[in-house]
Amino acid sequence: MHKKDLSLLVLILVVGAVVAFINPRFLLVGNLSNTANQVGLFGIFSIAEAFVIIVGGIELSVGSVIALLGVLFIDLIVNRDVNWIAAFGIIIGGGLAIGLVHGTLVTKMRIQPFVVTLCGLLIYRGAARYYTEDATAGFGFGASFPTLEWLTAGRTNVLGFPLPHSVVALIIVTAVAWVVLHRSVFGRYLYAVGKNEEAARYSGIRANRVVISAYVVCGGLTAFSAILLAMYTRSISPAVHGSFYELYAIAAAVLGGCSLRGGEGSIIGVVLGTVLLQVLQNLVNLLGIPSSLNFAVMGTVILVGVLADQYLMQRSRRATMAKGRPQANVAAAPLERANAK
Amino acid sequence: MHKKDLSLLVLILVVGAVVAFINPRFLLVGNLSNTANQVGLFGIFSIAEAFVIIVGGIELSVGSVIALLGVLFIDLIVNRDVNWIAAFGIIIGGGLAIGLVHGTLVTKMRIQPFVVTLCGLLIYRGAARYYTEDATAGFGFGASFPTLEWLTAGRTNVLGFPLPHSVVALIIVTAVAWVVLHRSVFGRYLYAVGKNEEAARYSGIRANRVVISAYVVCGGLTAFSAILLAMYTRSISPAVHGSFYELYAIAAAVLGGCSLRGGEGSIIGVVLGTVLLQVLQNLVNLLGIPSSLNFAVMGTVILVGVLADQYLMQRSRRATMAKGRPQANVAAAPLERANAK
Amino acid sequence: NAADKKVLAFVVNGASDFWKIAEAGVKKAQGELPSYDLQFKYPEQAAAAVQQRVMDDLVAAGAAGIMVSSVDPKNQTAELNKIASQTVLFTTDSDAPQSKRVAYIGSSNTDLGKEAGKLMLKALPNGGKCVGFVGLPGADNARERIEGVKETIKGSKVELVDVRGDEIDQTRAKRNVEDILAAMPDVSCLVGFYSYNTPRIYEVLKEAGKLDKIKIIGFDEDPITLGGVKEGSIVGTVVQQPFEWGYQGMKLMAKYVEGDKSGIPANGVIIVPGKLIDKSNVDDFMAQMKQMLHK
Amino acid sequence: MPEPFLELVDIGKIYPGVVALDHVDLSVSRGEVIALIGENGAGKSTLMRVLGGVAEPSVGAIRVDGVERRSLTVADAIKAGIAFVHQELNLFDNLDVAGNVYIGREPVHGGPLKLIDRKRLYAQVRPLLDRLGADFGPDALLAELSLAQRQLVEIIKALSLDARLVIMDEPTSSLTLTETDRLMRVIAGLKADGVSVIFITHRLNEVMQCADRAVVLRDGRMVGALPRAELSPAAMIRLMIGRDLKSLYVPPAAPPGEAMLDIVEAMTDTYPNRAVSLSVRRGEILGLAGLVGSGRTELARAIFGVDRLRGGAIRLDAQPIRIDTPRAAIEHGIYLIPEDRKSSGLLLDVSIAENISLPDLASYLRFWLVNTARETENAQRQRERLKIRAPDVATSVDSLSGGNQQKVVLAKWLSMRPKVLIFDEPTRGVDVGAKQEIYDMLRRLTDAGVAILMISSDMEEVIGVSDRIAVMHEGAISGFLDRSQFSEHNVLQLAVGHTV
Ligand SMILES: Nc1ncnc2c1ncn2[C@@H]1O[C@H](COP(=O)(O)OP(=O)(O)OP(=O)(O)O)[C@@H](O)[C@H]1O
Ligand SMILES: Nc1ncnc2c1ncn2[C@@H]1O[C@H](COP(=O)(O)OP(=O)(O)OP(=O)(O)O)[C@@H](O)[C@H]1O
Ligand SMILES: [Mg+2]
Ligand SMILES: [Mg+2]
Repeated sequence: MHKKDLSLLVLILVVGAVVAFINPRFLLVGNLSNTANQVGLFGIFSIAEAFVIIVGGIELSVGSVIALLGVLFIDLIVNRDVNWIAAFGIIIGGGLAIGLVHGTLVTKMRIQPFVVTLCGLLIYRGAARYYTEDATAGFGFGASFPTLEWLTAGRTNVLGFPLPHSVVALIIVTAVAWVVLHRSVFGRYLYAVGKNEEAARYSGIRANRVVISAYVVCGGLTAFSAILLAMYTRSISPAVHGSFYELYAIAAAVLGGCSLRGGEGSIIGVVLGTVLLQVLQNLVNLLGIPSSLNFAVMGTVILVGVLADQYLMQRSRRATMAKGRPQANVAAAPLERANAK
Repeated sequence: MHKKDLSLLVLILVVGAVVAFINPRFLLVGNLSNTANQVGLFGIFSIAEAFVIIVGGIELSVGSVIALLGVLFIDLIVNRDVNWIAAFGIIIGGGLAIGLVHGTLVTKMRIQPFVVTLCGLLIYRGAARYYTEDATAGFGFGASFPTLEWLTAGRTNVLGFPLPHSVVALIIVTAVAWVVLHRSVFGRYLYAVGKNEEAARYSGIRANRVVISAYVVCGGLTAFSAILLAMYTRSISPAVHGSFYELYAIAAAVLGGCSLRGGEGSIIGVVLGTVLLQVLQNLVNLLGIPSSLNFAVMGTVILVGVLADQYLMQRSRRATMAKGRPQANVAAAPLERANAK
Repeated sequence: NAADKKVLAFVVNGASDFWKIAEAGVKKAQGELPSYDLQFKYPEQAAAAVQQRVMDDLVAAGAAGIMVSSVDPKNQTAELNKIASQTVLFTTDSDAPQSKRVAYIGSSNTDLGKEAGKLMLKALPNGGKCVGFVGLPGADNARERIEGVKETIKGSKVELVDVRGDEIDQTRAKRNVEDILAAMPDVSCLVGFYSYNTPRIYEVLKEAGKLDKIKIIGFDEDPITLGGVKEGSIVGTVVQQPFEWGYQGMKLMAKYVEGDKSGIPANGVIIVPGKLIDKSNVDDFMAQMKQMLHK
Repeated sequence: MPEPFLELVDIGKIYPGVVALDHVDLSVSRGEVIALIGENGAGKSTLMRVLGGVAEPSVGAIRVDGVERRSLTVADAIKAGIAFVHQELNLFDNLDVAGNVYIGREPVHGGPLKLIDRKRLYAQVRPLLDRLGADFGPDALLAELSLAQRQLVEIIKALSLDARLVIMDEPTSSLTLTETDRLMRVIAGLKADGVSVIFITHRLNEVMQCADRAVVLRDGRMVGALPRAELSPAAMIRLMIGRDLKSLYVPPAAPPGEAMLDIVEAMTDTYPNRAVSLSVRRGEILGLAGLVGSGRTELARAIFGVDRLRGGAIRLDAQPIRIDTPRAAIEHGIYLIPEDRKSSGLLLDVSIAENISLPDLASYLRFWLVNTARETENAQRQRERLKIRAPDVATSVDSLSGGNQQKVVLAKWLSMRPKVLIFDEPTRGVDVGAKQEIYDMLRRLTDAGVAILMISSDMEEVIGVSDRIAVMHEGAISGFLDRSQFSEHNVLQLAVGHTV
């Protein structure tokens, strides 16, 4: 797993080096800061998605949830004069509730996660559009919530680098998620349920609860990123805002080593996957590639990267195999002795 | 499995009856024929998707392939004066080739199907847009290919019902796919590999070949439906044509009883899944529901249907369990005799 | 009883605020046409097939007239004719001149582009590099606007070096502006071709502190665009009058359905000209808008 | 002795960190029945996997009918007439029995579509089912069969091949005496037809019954072969583990106490109108015997909260308790060691240490986080105690031999403090030496006051280890036996529903 993260990092560095070579402006502080900001925004809901994927599910409604909650957030503070801290709480609460519903339908009603969240995708998008009557929700000209804006969309100068606060948020989320997934009991349970739910149940794990928690965590984090995204665009057309973001999230998670069969994946990998996707977006604009080729470039680089990784892995495996023989004999020796007694 | 198809059929009939009750124009021949036409168009690539899902994979590039091949098809016969039969052959060949590439990457290079076909989604869409420079490809006014048009987009009067030829195509595809999947050796292997690839390999099945074939079949069928769709819309904006269709396809397959874990699903179920999705679309328009709620209505009906099905299934299982008593004893009887000797 | 009323439908090409204004026009017309049921339809996707479906279903449901902003007028002709043969068909926003539609009511995107080109020339007397931003670069309205701009600035020292698309994803729209600032330090004007592009340009420049260095030219009447114009940081914006399309169009259609064809000119084309909004008339326009949307 | 038709020459197989096979030679003659025995992890399955074309040998050659090859593929092996019953079942849940038996070799109608000839398919499977006395038809869905029934399907699949050599890797590990007897007769029949059989088992009496020759592996090497004349359990054990074993039964230190776990009129899904009542006393091992499908596993699952009880009650220490999830059972101190380790016992691609700690993670906490050092340490202890053969406890369990995997399942629970332990086929696939260790451990547990319910299909084990035996027949208890009444005959009588 660690190895997989490393090869992703190498891919990112190679792509970055190539772009910097062709257009050195890639390395400008401003550009890096902008790209980092995007990574922050997209990374959080990619991590959210990873929780669900690790536990063997899938969450397709990410984009629609981002649209619905984003619209509601803006509506709350712009039109209903709700204090922004309260609005923040309400939106996160909404995200958690959505996760709870999804998790419950998946576990208690035994509906396939794909179906549950596909319906979510359809329903929340419709709700967002209906709620605003398809109109754009936005802050309007000159509307200003200085603290909120500074907190969510501001940047702080760190050693000359304007560090976007979305990145700070991502770092915190990543750190917590890393500890939870890779060091805590709950994380162990997530992986166990994702790998073999029946065996997990036999080991006394409340598998349903674990699955529901994963969806709840996902919902909460998605809500958080919905707020950040709303504050970034400052205006939301409910029909299109966030659409396809679930694909970004799943792609980042899968690039980061998650398997859609569950039970696999690392948080670092997911973050690196997000970074790769965003660097690729940046590349298209910086190299002046026609925007119609944006997606094609992304697809090609990912495919080539994955292929190269696979190729190198297979080669190195063969190499260690060849070398492994004498070692194996040595390693086996103590065992052999132990049994011969 | 049979039972599942049945409950889907019931759901469709219930929805249809409700719509017809509220707006009797639903039952007009013209409307039914239009809806049937949509079912024909969407059903074919949903069946294509089902092949891949049954073998344990997933195909996300359906929509992009439909855009790319559709653009190429129109370009071939409109701008390059290729005979339409030749163009037909070329496009189907292209679809098969795409399937072959996907299958090979999945099996030989061992890349997750999700990654392969996600890259496909991005690349083919980009290629279609680049090829046309983002311009709409279309037949233009007055361009006319009477035979081709009649064959692909025409309707034949059958007992007073204008039967769209897309439906005829779907019926043929369904019949062949049903025989292949449910009665032939190849179908057996698809289910076996989808359920337990390792065991299939131990049984001497060339699992890689089976998986590749599934992708090839999927590619070919998708190409076919790309042609039908191109002839239906007669114009293709490469940036949006067919987008999200993979979700429709997967949704139809999943509604029809396919499991994304592979090894399950019936062709009849997939077709019924498509019918349900299209009736729902029709419903929104006929009942004058705000179009912003279109998706929401679809999502809600699917969710309610699946929930009801699940609920009834659980109830009936409990009921048969109770009835099962005497049966179980009878079944055990020969054992008793055998052992008593 | 709503079911007995004749249905007139306005079918747009996708959801946007722009159509909200047209919807306001339709609502105003509804007030004056009590014997009709005026419906406003957003297809769930901006795709020809989806729109076609919506119209087929409307015909099936017995609509007496349909006014449509066709997603792809050039190639939808046959389908539009099919609709026209079953009900009264008007086009709006972008015309399908070869179809059997009764009338077109709307503006000419090429003309709008030309207006914007004039703004650019005025803003950059010494010439300069411009970059445009748009949702779908391939869509007809985008192409025509871009063409109009290019036609006007041809031969001058102002050039439009690139137009970046964003698939109507606002996050990417904003991102594109950020990236262009990074990639082209010498850019001197930015053009927002779709209504939401201009506000994103404005925000990025404001955050980067470059509002006074780089000129912004916009289309349409997003509140932030208008605010920017008022503030003086946006040179100007070219607006259409969708309210009139909806209002006049529906009334014309009702008349036509009743048999009164006097409102339709011989070639069937009714152009509602666009308006150029700059600092001088922005206040009036804003007041007008407010009035329209609140009726 | 007939001429050899198949020879393995100097076969070696190396996995990272493990020498699974070390220069093994084996020749198989026509009509010969070879028993392959050895401790867990000795390399028996690996050797057979080489022969079946599933694993590629690192060195050596395979000679079939005089043609020498470096390795075989599955297709080669099938073509050479080698049929394989794998140790871990390899069946398809989504097909029926006939589909499973003939997978890859379906009888077809002619024609390009190769349609399956279903009539012929079922007709071909039926006699095979009868031959082994299976109680299910060819159209039964595999998903509805119990583990033992699946094992029969796996055997039938191999028999259907008309093979020249049938390899059976622990085919009897979850069969009861009756099925085993039938299998022995089938093997005799194969032998008479000139078919060779290689038979892996840890039940030495089966070797005595059918083998012409016993080949013993130890640590990947062949340490000896016993011709039929020299076969005796003692001789085999000596070769396998290099020492003698004492007798199985160890009497309890003190007479059993009062009832600890009471099952009162429990009813399960398959036999909803039959009720089970039994009680397990503190400090005793209650053996639970019965035929395949008699409902023992279902009872265990219901007690443990995996399935719902359809009726009846459970009492622990005379207190009625409600168990609706395994979690609840565990909190009451009732543990279940399931029979199907692959699906319910293990996380296959996870390390030994993480598997062992899974049910008891809470006790490895330090500052809310899992203390991996303690985890490794405890796993290490368990590994030594149960002699789990693996390079280290970070090894993932899917690279372990079947018996060693079973030991990991046991280790999961033995490091906790149970009140009642339910073992479902605890020594399935475990070698004789390690079995002894496990039995000693069971006794130590009961002496410490634990009550043990031991479900077992191994007659020797039931009779040799239990303090008392309950026998199930079609979902109900058909009788109890005290030690004085223990005999194969009595157990069998009760198992088929007669009285003693
Ligand atoms: N895929 C693998 N990767 C690594 N090591 C393996 C693998 N398969 C088997 N081994 C090792 O090879 C050795 C021999 O295993 P094998 O399965 O042949 O034992 P066995 O004699 O069949 O034991 P049992 O009686 O427990 O089934 C064991 O130490 C095992 O850990
Ligand atoms: N997963 C399952 N689904 C449906 N039926 C099952 C399942 N598992 C077992 N059965 C059925 O339940 C009955 C009781 O099986 P159970 O496994 O409890 O018996 P057992 O006494 O443990 O025998 P063994 O494990 O040796 O087969 C059998 O007839 C079997 O067919
Ligand atoms: Mg083995
Ligand atoms: Mg059992």
